[in-house]
Amino acid sequence: MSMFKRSPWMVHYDGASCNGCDIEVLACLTPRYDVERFGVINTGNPKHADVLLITGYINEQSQPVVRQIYQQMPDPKVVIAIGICATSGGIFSECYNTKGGVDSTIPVDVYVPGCAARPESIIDGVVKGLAVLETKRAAWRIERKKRNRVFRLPFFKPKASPP
Amino acid sequence: METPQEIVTIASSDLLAKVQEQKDAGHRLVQICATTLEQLELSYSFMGKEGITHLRLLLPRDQPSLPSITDIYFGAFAYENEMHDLFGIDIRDIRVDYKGKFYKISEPAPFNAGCLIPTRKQPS
Amino acid sequence: MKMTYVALKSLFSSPATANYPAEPKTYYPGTRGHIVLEVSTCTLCKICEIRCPTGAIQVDREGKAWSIERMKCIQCGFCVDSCPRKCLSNDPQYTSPASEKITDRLDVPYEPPKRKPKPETPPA
Amino acid sequence: MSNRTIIPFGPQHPVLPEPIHLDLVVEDERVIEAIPSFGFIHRGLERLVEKKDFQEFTFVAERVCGICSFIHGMGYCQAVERVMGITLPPRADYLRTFWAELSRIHSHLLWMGLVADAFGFENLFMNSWRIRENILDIVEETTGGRVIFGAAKIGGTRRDVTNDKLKEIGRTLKTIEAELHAITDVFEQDYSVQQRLRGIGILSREDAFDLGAVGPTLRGSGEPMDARCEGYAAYRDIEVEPIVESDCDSYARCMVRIREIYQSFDIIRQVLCRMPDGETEIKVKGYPNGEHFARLEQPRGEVLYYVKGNGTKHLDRFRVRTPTFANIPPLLKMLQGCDLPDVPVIVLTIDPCISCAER
Repeated sequence: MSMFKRSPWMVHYDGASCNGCDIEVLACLTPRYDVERFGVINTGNPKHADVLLITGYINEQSQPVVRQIYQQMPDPKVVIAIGICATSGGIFSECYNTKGGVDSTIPVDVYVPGCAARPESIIDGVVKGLAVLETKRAAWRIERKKRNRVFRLPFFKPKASPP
Repeated sequence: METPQEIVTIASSDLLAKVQEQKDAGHRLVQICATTLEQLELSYSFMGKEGITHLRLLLPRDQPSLPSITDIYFGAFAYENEMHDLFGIDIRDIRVDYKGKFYKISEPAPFNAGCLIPTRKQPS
Repeated sequence: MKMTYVALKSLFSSPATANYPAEPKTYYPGTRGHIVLEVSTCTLCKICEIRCPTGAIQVDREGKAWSIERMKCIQCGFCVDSCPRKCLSNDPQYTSPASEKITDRLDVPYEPPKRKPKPETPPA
Repeated sequence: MSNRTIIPFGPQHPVLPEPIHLDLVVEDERVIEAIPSFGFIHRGLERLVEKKDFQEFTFVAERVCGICSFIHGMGYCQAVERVMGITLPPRADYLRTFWAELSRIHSHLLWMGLVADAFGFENLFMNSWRIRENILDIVEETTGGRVIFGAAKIGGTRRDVTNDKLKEIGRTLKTIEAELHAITDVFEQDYSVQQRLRGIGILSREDAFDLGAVGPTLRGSGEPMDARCEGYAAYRDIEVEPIVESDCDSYARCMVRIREIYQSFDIIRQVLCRMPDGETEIKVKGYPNGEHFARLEQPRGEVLYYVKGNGTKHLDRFRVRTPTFANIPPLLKMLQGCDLPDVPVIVLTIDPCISCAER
């Protein structure tokens, strides 16, 4: 059952929504859908997580919270917006307290449609998100190598030059 | 059997006395609700064994103000803070007063100031 | 101790887990997955556009096209219920996740019936 | 020497499924006072009546909450139907009752799982949710949605279920009920469950009544009050006895919910037996003009819908007083004087649904 190369850990944030998608994300962890068989762990700590799952839209109150969670997550990271509210605001897009979908605050990599998003669709979304994570990771590795080369040069310099 | 409901119209000045009457009769507070019309229409609902009584009172939309009933019914603080935040009703002496921080929303009094209801089109 | 019985029972019964991505899920015929348009019977009457609670459906009469924003549709099926020609239906398969917001645009070959030219009234 | 500290609890907390924030004033390990704060998921959907017409608004009403969505939709429709003077065909009433009770079972199973998780009984959590999936299968088969049923509409129901299917569902429910006994026996008899729940979060009968508690929170304190006795939908033919426990603690509230699951199975059985034939919807003409307060019993307690129409297709006011909102003052009462480690369990025993409360 090796669907993924690594075990992605995810952090879940519930924005403003009806909770339906929130419950479905939780249902993904329970026996019928059991995403833990792929090594997916729902962690509470953003610093441990590779994937950020957001259900529900963003409002004034949750905007700084979401931004903070996103900044706390280590690179490379993937954001998955689950449900119609998270992608576009859905039926609540005309409410006075709505800022819009998750993409109004942070960049989103995968949109999972559905009201409420079905567990199968959430699993599909996570699979898709991990493909994005893999490409991001490759790009990030090249970036890091470049950065390390620049960083190490002055360190080796005194050794090379004779006193 | 369906509980009978009745709506009693009262003046906003004798609110506390009427609420105290309900408390003495052993009724419980069910809800407080406001509606934006030409004026603000408030309904205080109380339930006893005989049925539900809705005390109905009217307030002006401009700078509405009311005394708090939290001294009589402590559970009313949630409704009163809600009315303060959504309708901009200034409620005096709430026991647990959030001072407008109950719902942290982007616009003040969204149900009162920008409400479209009175300008709505009538059916042709 | 009571839990031991439950734990032992699950040890010897078949797994409760659906082997989802490996085995495709079969849906019930009535499941609301995504909206499908039968292009041949659509008359571009715009009723679905008016009824859609989220404004996901756009009907373009000039360009002869019907389009739906998949990432706005909440699968309520109100358009299906209100379509006068019954050309909309619910398909059990959900829209698959994507990296951008998909809009499906379908060309509708409907020709509006030509109005009969008014019979010229002979000048009196 | 005692020391007063304020501990912020939530909105993101490992045991809390939903964003509620509590400021706990603690003295050593004892909670003196708790002050909740909201606003994380306030949507202001009551004001959407300005933009959606009264028939479209059913879909908004269903999305007040994703757990008891059907009863929200049904309650809104019921209030509008009363304003417009519509009498439903009997089959629609019975189908609505059937779905309402299914949603009660799934909500209570969900809650059982969450509370088991809160006191650290992972196995029980998983097993409750495993059984819940079987209920959701029935829901999906009959309505087409898993959590948002989308089956209620003004003037009836949007779908019909064939009588053969209903018979089959009756048989499936019987096996689910037998399976459920193994789980609820654990709640009733297991030593560790009792240790974690007994004598915690005491809410006396007087306090519960005065502070306006509703649902299992009220009935767990010995007050027999159940809005289903109002006799809406099919409850006018079906006798509903309010389930009451008199211990006033977390365990009593837990037992009320467990006994309500079996009561719901019983009601569904009666509904299936008596299901009348005929139409499931009637045509709605005109616009609502007038006002009505409708009371319904949700899994979390009594919910109150207020609808005021003005004769146009847009309503003047839609207001929903959700059970969690009414249960917040009693929750504060329960938290006073409890130990800090008990806070998550006590918060969960009112079955908080914050998206309901904030709307």
